[in-house]
Amino acid sequence: MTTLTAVPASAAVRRPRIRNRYLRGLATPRGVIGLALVGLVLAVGLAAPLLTSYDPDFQTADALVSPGTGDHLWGTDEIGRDLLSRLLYGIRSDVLVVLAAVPIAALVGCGLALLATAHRAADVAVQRLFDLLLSFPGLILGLTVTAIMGVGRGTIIVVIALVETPAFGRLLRGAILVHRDREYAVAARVGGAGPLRLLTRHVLPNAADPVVVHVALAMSVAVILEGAMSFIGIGIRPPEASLGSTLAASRPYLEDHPAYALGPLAVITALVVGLNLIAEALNRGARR
Amino acid sequence: MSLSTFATSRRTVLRAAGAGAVALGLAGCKSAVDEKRDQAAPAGSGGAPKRGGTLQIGSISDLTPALLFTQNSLTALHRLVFNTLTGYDPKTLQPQPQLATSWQVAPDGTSVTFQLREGVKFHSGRPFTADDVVWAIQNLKDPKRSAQLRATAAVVSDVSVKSPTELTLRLAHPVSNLFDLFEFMVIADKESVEDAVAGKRIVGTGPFALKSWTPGAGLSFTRNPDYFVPDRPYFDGVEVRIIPQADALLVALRSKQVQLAIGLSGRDVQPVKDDGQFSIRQFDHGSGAVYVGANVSVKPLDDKRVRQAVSFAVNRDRILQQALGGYGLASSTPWPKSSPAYSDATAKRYAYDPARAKALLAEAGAGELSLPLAHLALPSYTVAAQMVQFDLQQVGVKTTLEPLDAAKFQTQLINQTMPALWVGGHGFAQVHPSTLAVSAYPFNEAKNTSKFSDPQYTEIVQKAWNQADADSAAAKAAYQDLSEVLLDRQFVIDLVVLANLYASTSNLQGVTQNLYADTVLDDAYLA
Amino acid sequence: MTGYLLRRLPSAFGVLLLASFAIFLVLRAVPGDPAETLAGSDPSPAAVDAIRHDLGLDRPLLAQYASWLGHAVRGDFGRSYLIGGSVSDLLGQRIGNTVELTLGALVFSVTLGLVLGVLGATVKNRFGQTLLSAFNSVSLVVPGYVTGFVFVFLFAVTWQVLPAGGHESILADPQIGFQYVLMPALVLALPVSAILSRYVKDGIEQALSEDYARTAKSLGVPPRRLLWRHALPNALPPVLTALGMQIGVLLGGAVVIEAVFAWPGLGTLAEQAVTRRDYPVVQALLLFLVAVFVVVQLLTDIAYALLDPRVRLG
Amino acid sequence: MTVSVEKPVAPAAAPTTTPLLSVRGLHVAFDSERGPVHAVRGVDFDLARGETLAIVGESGSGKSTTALALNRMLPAAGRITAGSVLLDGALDLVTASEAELREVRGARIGMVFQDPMTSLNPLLTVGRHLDEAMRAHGVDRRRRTARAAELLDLVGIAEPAKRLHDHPHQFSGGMRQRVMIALALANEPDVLLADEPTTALDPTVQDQILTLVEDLGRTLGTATVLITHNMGVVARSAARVLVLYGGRVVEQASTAEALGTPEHPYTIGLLRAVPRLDAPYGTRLEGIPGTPPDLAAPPVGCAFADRCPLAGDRCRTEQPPLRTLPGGRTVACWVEDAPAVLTAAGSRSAAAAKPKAPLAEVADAAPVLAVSSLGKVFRSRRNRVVALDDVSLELFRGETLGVVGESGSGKSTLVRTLVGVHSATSGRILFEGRDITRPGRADQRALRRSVQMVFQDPYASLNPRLTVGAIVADPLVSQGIGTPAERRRRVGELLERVGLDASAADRLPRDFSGGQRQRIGIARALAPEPSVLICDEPVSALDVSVQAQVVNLLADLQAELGLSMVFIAHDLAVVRQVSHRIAVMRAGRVVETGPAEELCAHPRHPYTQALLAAVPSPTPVSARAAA
Repeated sequence: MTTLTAVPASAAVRRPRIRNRYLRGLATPRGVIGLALVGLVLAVGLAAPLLTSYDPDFQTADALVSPGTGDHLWGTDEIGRDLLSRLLYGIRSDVLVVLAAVPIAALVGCGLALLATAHRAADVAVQRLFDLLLSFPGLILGLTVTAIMGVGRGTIIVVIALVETPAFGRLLRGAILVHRDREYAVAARVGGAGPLRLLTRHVLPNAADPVVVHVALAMSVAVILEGAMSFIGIGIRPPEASLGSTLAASRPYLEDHPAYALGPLAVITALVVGLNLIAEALNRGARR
Repeated sequence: MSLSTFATSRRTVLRAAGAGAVALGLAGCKSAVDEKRDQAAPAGSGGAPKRGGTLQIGSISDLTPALLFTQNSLTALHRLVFNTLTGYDPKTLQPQPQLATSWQVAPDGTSVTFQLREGVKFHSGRPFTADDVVWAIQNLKDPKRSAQLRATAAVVSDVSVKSPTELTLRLAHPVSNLFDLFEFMVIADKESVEDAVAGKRIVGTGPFALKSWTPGAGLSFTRNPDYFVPDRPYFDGVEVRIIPQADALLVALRSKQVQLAIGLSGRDVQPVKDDGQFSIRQFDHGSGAVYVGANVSVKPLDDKRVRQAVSFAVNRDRILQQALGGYGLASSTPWPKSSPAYSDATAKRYAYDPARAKALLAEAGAGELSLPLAHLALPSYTVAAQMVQFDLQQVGVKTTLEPLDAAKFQTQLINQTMPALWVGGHGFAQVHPSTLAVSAYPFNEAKNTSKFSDPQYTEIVQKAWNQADADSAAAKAAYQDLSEVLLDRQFVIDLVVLANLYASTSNLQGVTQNLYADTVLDDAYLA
Repeated sequence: MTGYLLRRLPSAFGVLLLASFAIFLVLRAVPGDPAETLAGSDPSPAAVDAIRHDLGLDRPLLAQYASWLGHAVRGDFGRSYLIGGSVSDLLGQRIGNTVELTLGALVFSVTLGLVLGVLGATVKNRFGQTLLSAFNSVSLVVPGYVTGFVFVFLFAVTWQVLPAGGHESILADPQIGFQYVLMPALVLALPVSAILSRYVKDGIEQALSEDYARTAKSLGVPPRRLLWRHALPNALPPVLTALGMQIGVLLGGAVVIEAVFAWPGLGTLAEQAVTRRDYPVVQALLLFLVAVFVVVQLLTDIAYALLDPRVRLG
Repeated sequence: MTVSVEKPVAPAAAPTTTPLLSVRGLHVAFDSERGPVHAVRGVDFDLARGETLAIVGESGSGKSTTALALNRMLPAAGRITAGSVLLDGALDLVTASEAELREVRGARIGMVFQDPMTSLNPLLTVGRHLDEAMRAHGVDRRRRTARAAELLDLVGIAEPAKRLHDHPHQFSGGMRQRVMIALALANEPDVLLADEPTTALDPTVQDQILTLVEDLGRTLGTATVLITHNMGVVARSAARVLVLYGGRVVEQASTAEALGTPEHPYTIGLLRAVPRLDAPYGTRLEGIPGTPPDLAAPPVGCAFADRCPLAGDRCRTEQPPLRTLPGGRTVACWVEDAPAVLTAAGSRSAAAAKPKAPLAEVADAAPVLAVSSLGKVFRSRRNRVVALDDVSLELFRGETLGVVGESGSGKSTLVRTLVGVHSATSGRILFEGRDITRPGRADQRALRRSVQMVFQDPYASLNPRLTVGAIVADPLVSQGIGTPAERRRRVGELLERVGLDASAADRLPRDFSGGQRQRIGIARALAPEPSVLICDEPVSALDVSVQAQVVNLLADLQAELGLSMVFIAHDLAVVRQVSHRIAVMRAGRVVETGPAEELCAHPRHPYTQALLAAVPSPTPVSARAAA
């Protein structure tokens, strides 16, 4: 072994400051702007009771007050409820829906993907199930589920979960199939790794990237879907405020009371743009 | 193309130039916008009624042929295509001749004889005869037709046709709302009636013949040249465009794509209320009322004091202003002002009084309540339900809203499975008061959603219904009793009597509606 | 190619059959009874029973399914409970309208997507890039009903150059029909065009970074030709896949856009049929959507094969 | 022909013509996250008409970048920071407009790239490609059609008229490279830039392509710049060589001089690292220790200083200029008599090398691994591929069995079947007498412990998410060997054993170079103390200097640990270097087996003979003729 002196790992290869690749992706301008937008929305949603003294459901005789006049900072809606409160509390209800639905979709979708990659027969069944779910446009699915379950948060969560489950499932299934045949996975098998260890230690950590990226995208889809469902009258159960239902209710007053619509529109835009930026940042981080 | 159209389109193009319409390639082309306007505008101008032109109507709801013989949601069909035997004068509620030229009611109220108009033809060319009336009555008795006035039609026990223009109906017992039936019962061409309920062909005797129906898109009518009223109608044709979204309908009106919008609520018409180009007609003989129903089998709603407390707790005026844009009548009785049963005193019986409501609740021993409140998942009902919820909360009654779609709402209504409280709408208060109690489901004395039954109520309803002369003092006293019992029991808590709104361009003249809110265009024209 | 298609067909039919059963069962799980809906506001149990019997709803579930399927394979989807006419006729007409709208939107979204995508891949200055990405974000995010409202307000109410809503068949009168379809199709197309443009941009950038693009450049192929003849065709297959997925989005979006523009299409029909339990219509409608999905997937595969000789000649 | 760089004096030795291409002071930098990477740092050379110049260097030497910079074909992140490239002494391609460049590209300078699989547009037919090439330079349609077929014929494609309508995927790799050449020559350019034109090809095909390039160059009078890392290719095809290292020219000479009497320590080292079929059997390869410099932070002094056995202080602080030696060759080195000093050192290390254990010692034992009539068929929905057909082999204790074959010969399928990644369709595998064709649980466990594998791709075979320590320990964890502490210690030992620092355990694979990664892969394979090591093309992705290190490491490990080894490669010279016996595979079958030296010296099967003939030797042609 005389010719082989220990070779130091090339000193010139500088190590990046942030080790986790997702965090590294988020630390780019894109990621920071995305996080800031989403963070801001979340923060005002969480701080709602501090930012407004009105109960979002409290009604007064002063309907459709314009912003800045009277006691209401952002005006009131058609039955005299404070629009700022409804906006801030609306964020809460949207966030609740998104935070419930997306993880459910991710878990179920990934679970089905694991099942599909484990067994050929299961694969066929799962694939057909995904096909079936994907073949219904989200809103039609929404109408049908609402007919069964009635209007309410649970329904929206189920609809979003149904829409997003096949997306997660397909992504993970595809990624697992690719990574399972990569040379490092073969190496792990030769090294004696059983199916479980192969999956958890080697394949999944590498196959998870598209799923992680899609979490952010799915959240933005969820926000948009909540709005669309509210538009056709199958949104959050009244009187609770949600961004979508406020936006839908504002339609007759777009002209005379633009602030009514502007609030939820701005927040939805901020959320969706922010989440898309985060997804892009994560994607770039993962690809590196 | 006439000279004036050319001028219009040129003006449009000039206006549009800044809007980039030229870039869209529209300049100089045929314009869909102008086309509609041209059709609508008969040549010339002046004060007298003008012949010709096509009226563009926008309607929220479409035709449901299976429900042709009920009070249909498409109100712009029945009085265009069909006629009835008689039609009420909305102010006096006195029947006026239509297909029947005169009639005699037997003094005991158990039979009525009609003389029918001669020379009336269906759009198909077949002459209208007494047999058509016989058939129409039989048709309404058929449970499959689900006619709201089936109970009244069923009272007709026997029909004898004396000649093609004369017939006599015999009744099982006197009914005060007999002429409601004749206002309601459209005379359809019996030969094509199966086609009619299948939506293929609808034939009547009315001022306009239905040319085509495209489900979801619209209906097209042409003038009936043989209409029995001379020189009527004025319009050459009517186009009904189905626009299910209220704001889309309003935009269609504002862009003058339609001259008449049907089905808008008071909330919806706010943007054009003060615009001189448009006018809003309010028909206060009503299209029904918004009410809170109470399921008396749910404790503590079995105690009428609790129900009365609910009634006192709700601020009817605020609902009228905020949920209905101020169009309608805040009232604790179901009656519109035109009804013989209406009185100011009863209408104002339950003035907004939260303190009284609390007192009543305390008296009934009902502490903090928490009840479900169902409602139709339609925008105006949702708003009304939220307001009811808020008002109830102020007197310590917490409610959870349960929005239901139309089918589920109907199922629960019929099967008496409504929760403790619900917000809904009912009709049939605009005609004879007894019709309400026998034909409007929430009030039905035999079986209603509230699961309310009371021998006294049954007796009062029967007494009101069995009046031979609807205008007699005895009848009026019976209506008063009916109001009182309803106000006392409060299983149906009326909030607001709705006004029917027609939003139109201000040059549309002569549009009316009958008591079932069917559009009447016999005398309508565009000035 | 033909063999490939023949192999795909059984699984396509399988999905359809599975879907038909699932749809049938799920609908029966929905609370609410069409007979009661039809019974009007003063129904007697007799009336409800009569209607129920008339509609055949009192028969066992499986028998109902079997007879429905038996008729469906012959193209007879029954009669609408509410509208009365044959579901096939009704749907045929509505499908025509929605297809008109969707195709219009498809044309817009593909055109816009291509133009914006190519611009995105070729415009290199910072301002242009920012402008493009801002436009894309806004198109992607702002809900169709808001864009729709703004468009209607500007073009129909303020300037009165386009009709606010409604539908005239583009086949009957292309010039007028086009004006009706213009706004709804554009509104429907915007978010989809934003997505497509991203795929086009990425695809072109990817293709331009491939070795074969380098080869073409080394041969002196001018940049314009490099872009259109060499890079773009290679960028298209993923765009096509995305487009296939977006067809569903377009159909779904149509539900909302049709409402905004009073467009008598499937969306409004779906809403009405579901809320009023018009089973034959809902069943046929949902089955149609599955069929669209299956066909679009097949078409995507075929187009893929046409675009890519490796698949075609494999 | 003389190239003098320090003082750009008038070309004294070749005054008759201006050079076709004259490159002066070329600097190229790439933008990266870590700042600019100086890939080319002052390259000068001239190219005369009709001349073949080879640019040689290992990965990262800047040879491909130089080629791409000549007609400004650099990718977006790259830019020329200084220098000039004069075409015909007139047009400076560095400052030329895009329009001027387009006129040059394809018409004056044609290019052939390394990977024929990706360099052709998959959507265009071959005819369309040729058409595009000529269309770009204004050839009219009729002539284009006629000439396209001529060109295919010229590069030796049968039935050219018919094949014009075929798409690239319908051609084999070699055929595609012919198409590439046809494309490059379509407009009869004066210069052909061939960037590793044969690297991705099998030896026999490589041979054909090189012959084609030579012939065409001769007949068309095209000057060729041949970029390659393969000294053998240089020897057979180029008249003159430019050796690049760290983005700089370190030596420039005629092929005969550069390969016969190299002057620069790097050139010397490179040549010593190349395995040769004509070297005496059992000679040890000499690698160059260390790794190439990081060009994001280029060394101040000589780029090779860190790896140079002769480097002095001056080498590390000052860049050596190109010195012109007698005969016109130039070298950039401070050490004047490098060859002499190095020869002394080289002989010392050669003497230190242990001779390979003779085969006879081990042959009498029963085979560790025996394969009989092994068959493997892959079935997809559309077709059925026979990957292995009746393969029978034996591996004895302590022996290295080399398996050679070109792509598609089934050698990778063979090893993957041996380690149980694929299951055999037919036949039997015996390990220490036990049938493990369809192993049970216990057999599987034993097999995992005793048979380990080293993979080809040092980048793909290491899990990018795990630290090196976790990767090496993975088989131990999987097989439940040792406690965490023991495993940690063992990982340290293993890393040092393969020539890495124990501290490497905490880093991620991406921190390491290809050679270092391959060492990590070997450490992982050694972790469970296997008795059999299967190496699937372990060095084919590595540079020559690194390849020698890894080959030596494997040979040493084999000898010291008494491993039985299967060594797979497509390079016969490398296989001969490490193997006791060699099996030659072709199309799923073993066509010949035999003791390594004998098989190379006296091949029986025609395929083996062809394979041997195709291996380019790094000995200058003149020297070969003399030998």
